[in-house]
Amino acid sequence: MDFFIHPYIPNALILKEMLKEVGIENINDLFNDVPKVNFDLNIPILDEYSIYKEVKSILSKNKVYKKCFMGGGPWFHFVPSIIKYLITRGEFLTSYTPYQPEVSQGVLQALFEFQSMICELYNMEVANASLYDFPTAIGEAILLSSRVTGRRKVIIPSSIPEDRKSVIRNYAINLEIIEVPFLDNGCPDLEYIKKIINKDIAGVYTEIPNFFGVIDFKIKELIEIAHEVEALAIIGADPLLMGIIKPPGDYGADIVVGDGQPLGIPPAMGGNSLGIIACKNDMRIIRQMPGRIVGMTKTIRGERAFTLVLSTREQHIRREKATSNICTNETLLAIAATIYMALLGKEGIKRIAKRIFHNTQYVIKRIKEIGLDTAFKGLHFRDFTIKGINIKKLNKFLKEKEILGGREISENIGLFAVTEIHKKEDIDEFIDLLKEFIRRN
Amino acid sequence: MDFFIHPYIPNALILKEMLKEVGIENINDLFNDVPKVNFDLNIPILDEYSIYKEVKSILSKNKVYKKCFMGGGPWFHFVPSIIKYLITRGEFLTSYTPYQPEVSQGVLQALFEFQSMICELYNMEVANASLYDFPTAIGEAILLSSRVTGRRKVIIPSSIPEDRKSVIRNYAINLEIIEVPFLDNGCPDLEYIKKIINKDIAGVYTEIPNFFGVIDFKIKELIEIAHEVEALAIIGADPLLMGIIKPPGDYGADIVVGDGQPLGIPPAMGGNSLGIIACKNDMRIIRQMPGRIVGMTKTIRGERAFTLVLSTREQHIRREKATSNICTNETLLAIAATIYMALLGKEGIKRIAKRIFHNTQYVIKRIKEIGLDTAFKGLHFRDFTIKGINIKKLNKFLKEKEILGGREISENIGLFAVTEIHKKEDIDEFIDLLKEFIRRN
Amino acid sequence: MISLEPLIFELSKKGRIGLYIEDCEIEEIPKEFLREELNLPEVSQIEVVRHFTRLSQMNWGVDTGPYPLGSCTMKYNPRINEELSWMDEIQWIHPLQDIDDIQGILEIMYKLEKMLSSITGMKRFSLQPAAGAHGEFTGCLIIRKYHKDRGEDRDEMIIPDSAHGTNPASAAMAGFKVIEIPTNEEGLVDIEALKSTVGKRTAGMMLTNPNTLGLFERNIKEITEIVHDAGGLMYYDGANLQGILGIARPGDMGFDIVHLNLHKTFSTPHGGGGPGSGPIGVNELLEDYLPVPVVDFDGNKYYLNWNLPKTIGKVRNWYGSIPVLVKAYSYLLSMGSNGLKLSCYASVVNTNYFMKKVSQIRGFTIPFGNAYRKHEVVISAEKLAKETGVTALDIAKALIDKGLHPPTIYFPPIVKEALMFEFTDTETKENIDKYIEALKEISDIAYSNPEILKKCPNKTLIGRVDEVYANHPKTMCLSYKMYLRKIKENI
Amino acid sequence: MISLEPLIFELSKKGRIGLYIEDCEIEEIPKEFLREELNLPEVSQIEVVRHFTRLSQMNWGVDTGPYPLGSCTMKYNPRINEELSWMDEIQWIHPLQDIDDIQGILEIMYKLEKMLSSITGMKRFSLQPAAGAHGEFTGCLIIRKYHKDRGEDRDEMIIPDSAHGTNPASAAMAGFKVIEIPTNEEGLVDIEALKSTVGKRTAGMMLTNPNTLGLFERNIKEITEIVHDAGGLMYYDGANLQGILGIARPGDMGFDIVHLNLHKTFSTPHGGGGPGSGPIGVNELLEDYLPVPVVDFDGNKYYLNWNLPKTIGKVRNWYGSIPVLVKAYSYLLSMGSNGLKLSCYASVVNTNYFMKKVSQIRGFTIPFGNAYRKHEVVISAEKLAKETGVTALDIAKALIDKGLHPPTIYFPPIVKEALMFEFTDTETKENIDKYIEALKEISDIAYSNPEILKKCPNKTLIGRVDEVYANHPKTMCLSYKMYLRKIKENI
Ligand SMILES: Cc1ncc(COP(=O)(O)O)c(C=O)c1O
Ligand SMILES: Cc1ncc(COP(=O)(O)O)c(C=O)c1O
Repeated sequence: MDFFIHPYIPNALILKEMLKEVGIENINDLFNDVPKVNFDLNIPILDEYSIYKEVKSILSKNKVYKKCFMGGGPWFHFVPSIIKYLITRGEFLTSYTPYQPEVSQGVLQALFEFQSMICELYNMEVANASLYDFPTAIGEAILLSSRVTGRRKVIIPSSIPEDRKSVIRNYAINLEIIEVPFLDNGCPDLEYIKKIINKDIAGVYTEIPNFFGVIDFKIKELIEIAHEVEALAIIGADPLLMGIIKPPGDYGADIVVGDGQPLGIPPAMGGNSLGIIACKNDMRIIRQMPGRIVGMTKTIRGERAFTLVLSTREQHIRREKATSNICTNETLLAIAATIYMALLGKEGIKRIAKRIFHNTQYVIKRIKEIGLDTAFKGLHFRDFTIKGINIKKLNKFLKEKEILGGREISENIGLFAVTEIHKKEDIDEFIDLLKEFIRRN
Repeated sequence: MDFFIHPYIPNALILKEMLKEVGIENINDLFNDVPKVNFDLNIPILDEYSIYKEVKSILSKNKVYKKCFMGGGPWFHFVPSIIKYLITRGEFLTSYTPYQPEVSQGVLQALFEFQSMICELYNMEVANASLYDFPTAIGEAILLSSRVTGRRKVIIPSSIPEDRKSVIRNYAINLEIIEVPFLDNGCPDLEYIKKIINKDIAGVYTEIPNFFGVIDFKIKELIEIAHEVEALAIIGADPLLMGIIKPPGDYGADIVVGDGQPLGIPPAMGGNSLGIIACKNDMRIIRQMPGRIVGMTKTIRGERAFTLVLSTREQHIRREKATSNICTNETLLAIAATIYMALLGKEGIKRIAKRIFHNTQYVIKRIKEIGLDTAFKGLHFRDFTIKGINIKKLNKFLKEKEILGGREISENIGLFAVTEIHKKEDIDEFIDLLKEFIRRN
Repeated sequence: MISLEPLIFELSKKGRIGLYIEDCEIEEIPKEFLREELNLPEVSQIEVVRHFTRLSQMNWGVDTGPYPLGSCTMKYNPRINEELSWMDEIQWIHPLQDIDDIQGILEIMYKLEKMLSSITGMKRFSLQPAAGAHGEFTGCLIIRKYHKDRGEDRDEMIIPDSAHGTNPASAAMAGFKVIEIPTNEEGLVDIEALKSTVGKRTAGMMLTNPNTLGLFERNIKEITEIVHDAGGLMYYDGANLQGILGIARPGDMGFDIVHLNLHKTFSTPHGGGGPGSGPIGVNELLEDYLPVPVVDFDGNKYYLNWNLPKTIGKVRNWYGSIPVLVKAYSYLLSMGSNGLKLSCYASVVNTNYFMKKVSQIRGFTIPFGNAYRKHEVVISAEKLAKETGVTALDIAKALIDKGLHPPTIYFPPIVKEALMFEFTDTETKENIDKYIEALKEISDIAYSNPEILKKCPNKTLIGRVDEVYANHPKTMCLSYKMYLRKIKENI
Repeated sequence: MISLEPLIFELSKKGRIGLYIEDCEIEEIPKEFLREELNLPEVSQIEVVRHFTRLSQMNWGVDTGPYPLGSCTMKYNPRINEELSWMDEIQWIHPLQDIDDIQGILEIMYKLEKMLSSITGMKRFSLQPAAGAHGEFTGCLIIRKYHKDRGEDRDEMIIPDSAHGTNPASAAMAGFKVIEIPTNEEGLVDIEALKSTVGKRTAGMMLTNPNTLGLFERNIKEITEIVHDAGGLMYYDGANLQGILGIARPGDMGFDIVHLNLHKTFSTPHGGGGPGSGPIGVNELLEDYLPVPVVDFDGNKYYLNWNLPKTIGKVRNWYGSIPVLVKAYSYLLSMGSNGLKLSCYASVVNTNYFMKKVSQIRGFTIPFGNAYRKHEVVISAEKLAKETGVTALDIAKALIDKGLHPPTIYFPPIVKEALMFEFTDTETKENIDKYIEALKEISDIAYSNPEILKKCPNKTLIGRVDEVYANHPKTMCLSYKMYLRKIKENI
């Protein structure tokens, strides 16, 4: 093969010259130990403009909805413009995991701030630098509870969707998972838990809001039930909900997990994910935490500095005994979330949460006005169900109006959501369309 | 008025506190000297998401053509993705004119490189850091020739479009402009110039390629004619054409001006402009150059450094006697052009120019094949005319096919262009459409 | 010489390229015209990225810290505005597209014009000029044509001695004789001098208000009357609009022409020196003189109106710095009427807070009295210079060593050892306090150990630049070509 | 402690915000559940921008200089790929949109899968895993289910002692017992040891080839036969694919499962530690075990196929790191078949050029002989450490002082004082030469003046980090909350 000039390969035309210094004439000598098999990759080479045109033209077959009422996540929250600009600065974007702290303070400090903000949101004292996504974070939390307690059974709500359960089952492949039935508000039946719980249980997991959008105000009781048998209480808590309700840390939760996508991260077909995990200040738990953790320290010159800590938990040191296999995580999206939380701050997170909550109450009120209802009782946040209409048909109808409808929970129950980006007019339009749909059907 | 929390105004809620330190209670005391008139600005305040939606929805009324054959500039050249990323880095984007060299080496060095690359392209020794756009650069060059020679008449080609002439007339408001008729290739009639030229002439201006896309191979003769009466020869030269033909500097041009837009800058409805001006190494001319110029120097510690030089020419020092009034110029777009030229380099500029030239020859060949012709004779680069069909109608027809047609020069002559982004198929499609149009009309 | 980052030319290696472009053969060009040599750098894409990333890091911007350049209104530049301006629907539009194809941008131009009119109290705007100075030039051309059309031969432009250099330069380019009038001891236009200056030859007067001292010309009504009575027109240099934004309007003060700097008052980024945008607004009198085209609305569609009977023609190609206009429009929506007023308040409070504190520092004085400033203030270090030898330039460089970008220095020319501070509305009190603290420390050092300030900056990547070397004909080096030649010639 | 850039918490001031959001009232939440305290920083937008701009400047990236981390394939990350991945048609798509609404991204996923298949010689890929380790875990789950479905009880996973830590960790998470086998003196899998290890309990073997020493396992065919004959499956850790990219394929070598790191071999940026993407490919045997859904094409439309009878289910939400996939697809188009091969050649030449030069420097040795390496090479500084006391860590920090990012150190664990260099195809010879020069100088200093290397780095913004302080339970500080508490408690 000829070496040809290529913009990404600076040495392309001097490889021969370099080979000479190695003492080789023919480049194939470097591959003498590799078995020869003929194959043709059959990949064309395009110039940048052609790539741009090609990919753009393929992607133009994707439809970007102007309005979205899809529930269950990922959600269409507003993403401030500054986030993309900052996280795509080359110094962040093109860096590796910060193994050399002296030249990686930027990522390290940002991650420390991420951990710190997550801790503030949930009122916990420790958080890691991210996990892959929400379901894997639940999986890791369950494994963590098992390692801490030395037990092999966990309780989870049966209400969470099958997708999420499938991931959890894979992570907890060596554990036994017990599903708790739910009440008419979609929240786990505490009486049931009380009945089955015992000292074999490593952890009890639940979510606020639950999958149907209902805020579970019994978190405190659940945590107490878990603690009675010295099981760990694991709470999956929406980060934005934390702007209006008391955080799990206030009630003594041991581990909190979360979906970081609402924190300034576009949905990207579910492909931008950010798993959050936090725990209380308990060395038994901290030592078993999965993933990277950044700590504040000092240099030998006395400056404040940040570095990866507790790496003896991790795969590169502990190998098969590591607390997790995770290596590459979701750092850049964690930085995005950090910037988002910095932009909003105390007041902004509260305002966003209030706006979402307000919109949710409004849409539910309107739904009831037109004779429909949610499938579950209770106060909702962002997500809500509508029952009693054919969801597939409704979605089709909405699609004609350029609106992305809800997630089918069953034939006649759909999961919807409103966020801070919905204006009153948007909700009113949605209700009007619902009315029209009912009239027609 | 109440002070309210606003993301761009950090002190909004502590203004009162600061006022106290000034010794004032009521903020209006600071405006006692300002006559009070009541008015209502009537501008709404929107959150970022609403701004985004609003502006996007307005802009969606603009049509982005997939294919463009419009001639006369601005042109649709390919803009490498990296350019936008680099020039929108905050350190470049949000900086002011580099008055403090110690903290502005980035912009200064980039501009020095811009000047240097422009000099290489044209084979000149001095270039400034940019002017507003091509017509104003011609205007400034003409004024410059008058200052250097002390004369008040200039010769320009009558072929350049009225728009451009209007700007030139405004810049040369105190000079007399003589227009030279053109030959069948659209280039100025040198015999005519010879007849009228005399020692009252400050400068002779011409362009390669000319407005109709024809490469003028008589530049050398024109320069000689100008020099015979000690007038300055001013050449408007397309920067990309310089990849294939000898530059004006090789023939002794005194001043070169150019349109920098083809150097990696999107057209933006004509709103991204970059005026280029360069001159030979002649202190008489250099001292009269308009605009900012960056020079290489050293620091008192001996490091290499860059700084604005020759500022005694400029308005902030020389005031009404300045060589120009220009202050803010087009620095960021000059940096874009610098990055573009760096990416392409010697080989790339040649390849791009060859590709454009090749496409131009191909499209003209095909045009002739289908029985049409250019309105002007000669070798074309990028721009070319088509004569003998109704351009308005043709454009309408092309528009239906999502193609942006040509510029109307007269009812039956249009100015078109092809660049490196046109593939053979695009040109063939264009020709097929021309054929279809002719058949139908 | 030590080099922090080599010139991109110095990174060049034969056989490298930064973009993939397929080669092709051409034959038609006669050999004697064919280009051979072309000394552009040959580098890979990664080298281009690293080079310019590095250069950017060697540069100060609003994004990196406070930037209190007086007369420049260096506000924060919100990214949302930038993002919108980079949309394909802006960047990949051709000016000659059908009116139907560009309704979006025309709508923005139209609405922006309306907003600028309401902010300034002017009748109509042209968005064409490329920057403030270009707006001035355009304004001067209008003044010239206006008088000419009326058969009057007026060739004098009156400009205060405190004016920005572009004012006289623009007037001169438009063919006017510049008549400078002095500033009185209050820092304002000397009315008596003005009265004795105006006359039959007076074409107009160019004024910025608040003026370059940050002082509002409180006699503005009288000034405009004097000039108008003499048959002249009043030109408003809008670079200082920040000081009265949302509070008062040049139109109401009697100005006939106004230019605005969108890259100052309206927060569009300055880009290291441009692109800017200098829209120019006029009252009824001059409406028909504006450059063509302007954007109009026929009740149904927006269109480009070329039909201004008295137009001066064009001052640049096409229609204006389009992306800059989009940014300004987006900015205005993010502020709203109340936000703009708040912005004015914040910048004025910041200035007066700073002035109050600085006036207490030894060696610094506030020339022209302690009247409240608007958006900016000029400090004089004349006393310090006299007593310690430490100049405004030294102070600037010492500030750099404290991690602070210096103010504008030696402007306006009527103030000796001028330090012109403008913090804008987007600066934090904490940063303003840092300047106060820094100036105190510099003053202390000046009075105890002045020599060390002469060598500043020391903490920057490079030391103080040798301006004499830079400008001396023998050592002056304006391009890489010149550099190579000078090396060859052993200079 | 001195702080280079305060924590964003420390910049907070009551009454500031970074985004404009209108407030509203809510009432429904019972008071006892209502949130009061929330200690998030209150800062303006400009402060957020400056803070993170500053932090970014305190960070090394491929964009700022060479980054020769072995095992990481830190290539240049072209911006065109990034730009495409940020299009609205990618970022603002919901996973539950109709199939008709997402034909674009499904087409890219489908075509990318085809390319990855042709590059690796595997039958099918799942694009779901979030990173390399996640791919390994997925692969292990498949191996586990495969054996289980066949009614076999196999719980041992064989892994060389030179393997990356994620290999044993992933196997363990999937419930396997890890059996480590030694590396022979050639740096390759010890075949005899392997033979005596395999058996009825063998579920499979995880291998990377070229291995972590950069050496190609030339007995790969024999190895796969041994494992297959014992009833086990072969897992290929694709982190090192760069070394044979376009030259040889794991599928052809007999591997049953492969994961790739798109954020390594396929140039998608690493983002300071992710997001990555670890697609996993399998041969015919295991096709039906892949996570669901996979993307299929019915001749007319692309669709999500959930119907894999033996699927292990899901390993994460939704379908994969979508934007990363777009970047990899775009990258592949920019390289083409020949470009990929050229990329392999360049990285291998770079490595061997470097190895040759380094082998001549005192104190450094190339463990496991001088056989040509592929894309990376592990240098041992054991001799230097013994003779001078200067360790791999010291060398790393000394390199930083020369403006060079260190290689991976102390990996693989089988090499003492390991320095693992991988320059990748996108690095310039000039930069490789800088490393050679730097290592020479460091060696010289080590033998003359070793103590000064113990204090490196000195030219960085901060000095050498105190790792003991960082990890000691008393001083460990993992969040701002913990920091405040420790301050209060006077720790
Ligand atoms: C008072 C004043 N007028 C005019 C100008 C010129 O504006 P521009 O730089 O946009 O040409 C400036 C810019 O510094 C200025 O401060
Ligand atoms: C050989 C090897 N295998 C696996 C991995 C894990 O990949 P990831 O970080 O994407 O999870 C790595 C990453 O460093 C590696 O080098």
